Amino acid sequence: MSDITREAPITRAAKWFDPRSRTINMVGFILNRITALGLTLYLCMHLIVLSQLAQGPGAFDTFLANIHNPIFTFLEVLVVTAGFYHGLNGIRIVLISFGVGVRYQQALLISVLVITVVVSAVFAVHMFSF
Amino acid sequence: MNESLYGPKTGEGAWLWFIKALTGVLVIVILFTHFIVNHFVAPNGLLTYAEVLKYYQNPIIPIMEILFVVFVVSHSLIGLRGIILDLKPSRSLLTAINWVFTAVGAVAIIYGVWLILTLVAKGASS
Amino acid sequence: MSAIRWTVTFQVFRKKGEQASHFDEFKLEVDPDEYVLDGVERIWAFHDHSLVYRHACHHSTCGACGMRVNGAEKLTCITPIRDVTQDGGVVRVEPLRNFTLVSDLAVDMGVMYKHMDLVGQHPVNLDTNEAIQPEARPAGPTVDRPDYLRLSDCIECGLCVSACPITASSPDYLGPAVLAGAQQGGILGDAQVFHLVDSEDGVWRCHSAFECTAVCPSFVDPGWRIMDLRRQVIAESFRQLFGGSNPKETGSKEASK
Amino acid sequence: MSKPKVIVIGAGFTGVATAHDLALRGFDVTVVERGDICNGTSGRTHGLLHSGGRYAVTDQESAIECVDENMILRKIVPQAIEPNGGLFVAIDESDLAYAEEFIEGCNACHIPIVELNSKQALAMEPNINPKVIMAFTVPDGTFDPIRLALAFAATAKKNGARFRTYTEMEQLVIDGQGNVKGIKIWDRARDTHAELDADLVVNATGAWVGEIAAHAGAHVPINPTPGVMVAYDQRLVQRPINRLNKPGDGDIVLPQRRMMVVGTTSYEVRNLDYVPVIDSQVKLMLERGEELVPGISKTKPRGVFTATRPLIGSGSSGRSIARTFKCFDHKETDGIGGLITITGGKATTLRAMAEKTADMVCAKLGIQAVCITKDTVLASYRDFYPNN
Repeated sequence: MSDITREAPITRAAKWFDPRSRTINMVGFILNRITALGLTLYLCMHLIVLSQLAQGPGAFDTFLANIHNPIFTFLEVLVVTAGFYHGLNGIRIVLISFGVGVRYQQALLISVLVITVVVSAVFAVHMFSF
Repeated sequence: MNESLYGPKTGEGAWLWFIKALTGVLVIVILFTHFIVNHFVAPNGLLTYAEVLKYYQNPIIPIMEILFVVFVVSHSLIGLRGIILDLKPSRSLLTAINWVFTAVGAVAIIYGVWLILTLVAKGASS
Repeated sequence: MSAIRWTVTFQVFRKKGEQASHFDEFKLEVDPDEYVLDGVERIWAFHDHSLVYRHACHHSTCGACGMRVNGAEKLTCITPIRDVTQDGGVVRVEPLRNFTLVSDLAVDMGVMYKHMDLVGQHPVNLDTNEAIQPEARPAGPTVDRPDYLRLSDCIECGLCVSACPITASSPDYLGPAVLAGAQQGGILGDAQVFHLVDSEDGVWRCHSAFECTAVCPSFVDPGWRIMDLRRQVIAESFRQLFGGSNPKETGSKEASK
Repeated sequence: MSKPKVIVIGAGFTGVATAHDLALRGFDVTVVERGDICNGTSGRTHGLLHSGGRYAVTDQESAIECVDENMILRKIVPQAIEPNGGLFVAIDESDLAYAEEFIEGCNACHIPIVELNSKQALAMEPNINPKVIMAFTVPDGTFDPIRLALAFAATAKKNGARFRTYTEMEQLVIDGQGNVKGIKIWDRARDTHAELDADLVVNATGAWVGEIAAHAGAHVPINPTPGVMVAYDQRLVQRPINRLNKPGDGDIVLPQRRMMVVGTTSYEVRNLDYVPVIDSQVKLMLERGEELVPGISKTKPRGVFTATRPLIGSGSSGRSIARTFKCFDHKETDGIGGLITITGGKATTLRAMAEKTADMVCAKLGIQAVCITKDTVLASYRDFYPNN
């Protein structure tokens, strides 16, 4: 196993995101990891942005006006989708870690994916129709 | 021989994972409650600063928000540390990460709580 | 077996000593029902006698011939060529990942073996310890008292270790095979094994990609076993938190080595 | 004071067991193997730990060897053995007629047997042919081929033996008097060549002994006889099921982990390095196996493979050749010093083969050392790797 430690961390990390020749379960893991990183990034940005709230009405209302465009709406849909997937998949992992439905984990994962797609589609339609 | 074979392992064991799972579930619960409460407290959304301040006057909101900040920050930092662990950091790097993450977590939580309390105070005075 | 013949190109990973690695191509005429290992063996016998690959039993009981075939981990002795390519197609054969490469297609799985001993996985078990999942049990009636010994289902082929995305980045992770072995051997009777399983490189390193279970040729289902270990560890941790005693501090696993 | 150097060519059952015995007796042992452990015939055995019952009538010398060694292996390498016993079942009248000879043979060879009626046999193994008339239990077992060999190799390594795997013998080094002084090797993993000198070279290459010995101009009467085996994906029986009759094609069904292996046939080949599977023999396996365990046709074949037995003797057909082993001192047979050959035998008798070979090595090199392999419990097979 010493071969691996000689590789750079980035090379090793890249292997997490390689779904070639793998099953849908691997896709579940990849999405979980991507959404985890994405949501953490969002959390950082969110905390920074909200500091505007403390500065008073002017700055915040300007900010709200600024983000009212399709790009930000799209990003918002993305965040909700990511959050939804990460949450549902998290529930699945907690369940199987406590021994509930391990044999049906793949069916659970597919359900998670389907529900995420449906919910985010509905949410996107809702957001863009305003 | 692989040094990891008999190398020291941190004794964190189940608890850190358990906290991550627990905070993850609690975040979901709070988000869910958030949507329900929002539906009653602010049915038309929060579109201006004044509305946000007013929103924070309902005592459920700041309590919920503070808990949310605590859980979400813990969950994401434990998770991020887990991802770094998957890359086999050296013992010393891991120790550094533990301290940095604890500090970052504490600062983020204090900042979040301060922000929420500021909004509550501003709303009460206006 | 059939009278059909396919022409298939084998792309074989090659590496000798410190030389750089490359792929060699061999065009073979094969029976599609032949196994991938038969193709590799023919390359060695008739085309290139320097090809290094590991194999022994040719019927999935020894676990020596695990390779990556077109990217996916396969036990090549039971993988028909028909399943991995078509007439005129390519069979790309590479060694397993996450192990030390010996040469060409052979890897050294010594570390996994050592870990197996460390968690006390017994090569021979009472049948009752085997095949906990009912659907993984062989069909047909069995005797009432299954008190016979049988060799463990796990053939220690290393496919799961190669397929796991976490062993790919963190060589310290005990890995699916070893954790499955620990689950089978039991963790509650031995504090040393318990702490190993409940460590940063134990069950908590798993992120439920279930690739181990997908590639396991022996229906060991390491993914399920890791999840079962988590359940046991959490239950035991809570039991101890509320005043239960520690698992026995025995040296038996050490002594048996 | 330096230890006498012995090179063992081949890391199959004979080679690893010989290395183990020689290492215990204090030799400097190097094993040279062109593949990994159990790369040839040894790996591909069906894994029957013989009770000797199979040869109790036709080949009593082998039968006695088998039953003795069976009991020893159970003690020294339990890690690789399913010690569940076995059954000899009589399905038709000709089987029944064989029973008397069988009982006599087993008694003569001290093989403990118990007679069962059809009901008892079916209670023990519900999936065997319900037409079973009578059956005998024997102390058969199954073993895991590679782990059996690895346990010997690991123990040898602990006692100082070196294993050069993926290293092919290219040539025997022969001095002016025509005696073997060492070997030239090709390390296939690193693609390097080297020469090893030795006080004695042991040719333990099973079916390949003839090819190796020919390098020195020596002759071994070897008759490589491949057989086809088929592994099916269900374990319907828990112990080896033999047909109560003279050894023949497809007359044994035995469990291997989650599977069953049906064996075996017997034919002849020219090229030992690649022995093709013969379709008609696979069909025969299924038909014959079905007579013993009728559920087989409902299971799926999982692996089809051939293994080449190293039978001693030439001219006669495979089935009639005795299964005993033989050690050849080429000084006596061909006037070539420094080379001995061990071949023949069964997997079950690997330890005894090694003992006899090591005895010959001691005699030739003038060393006084007794064999203690009978009482030496082997190390974990997992200790063999990493092997450099």
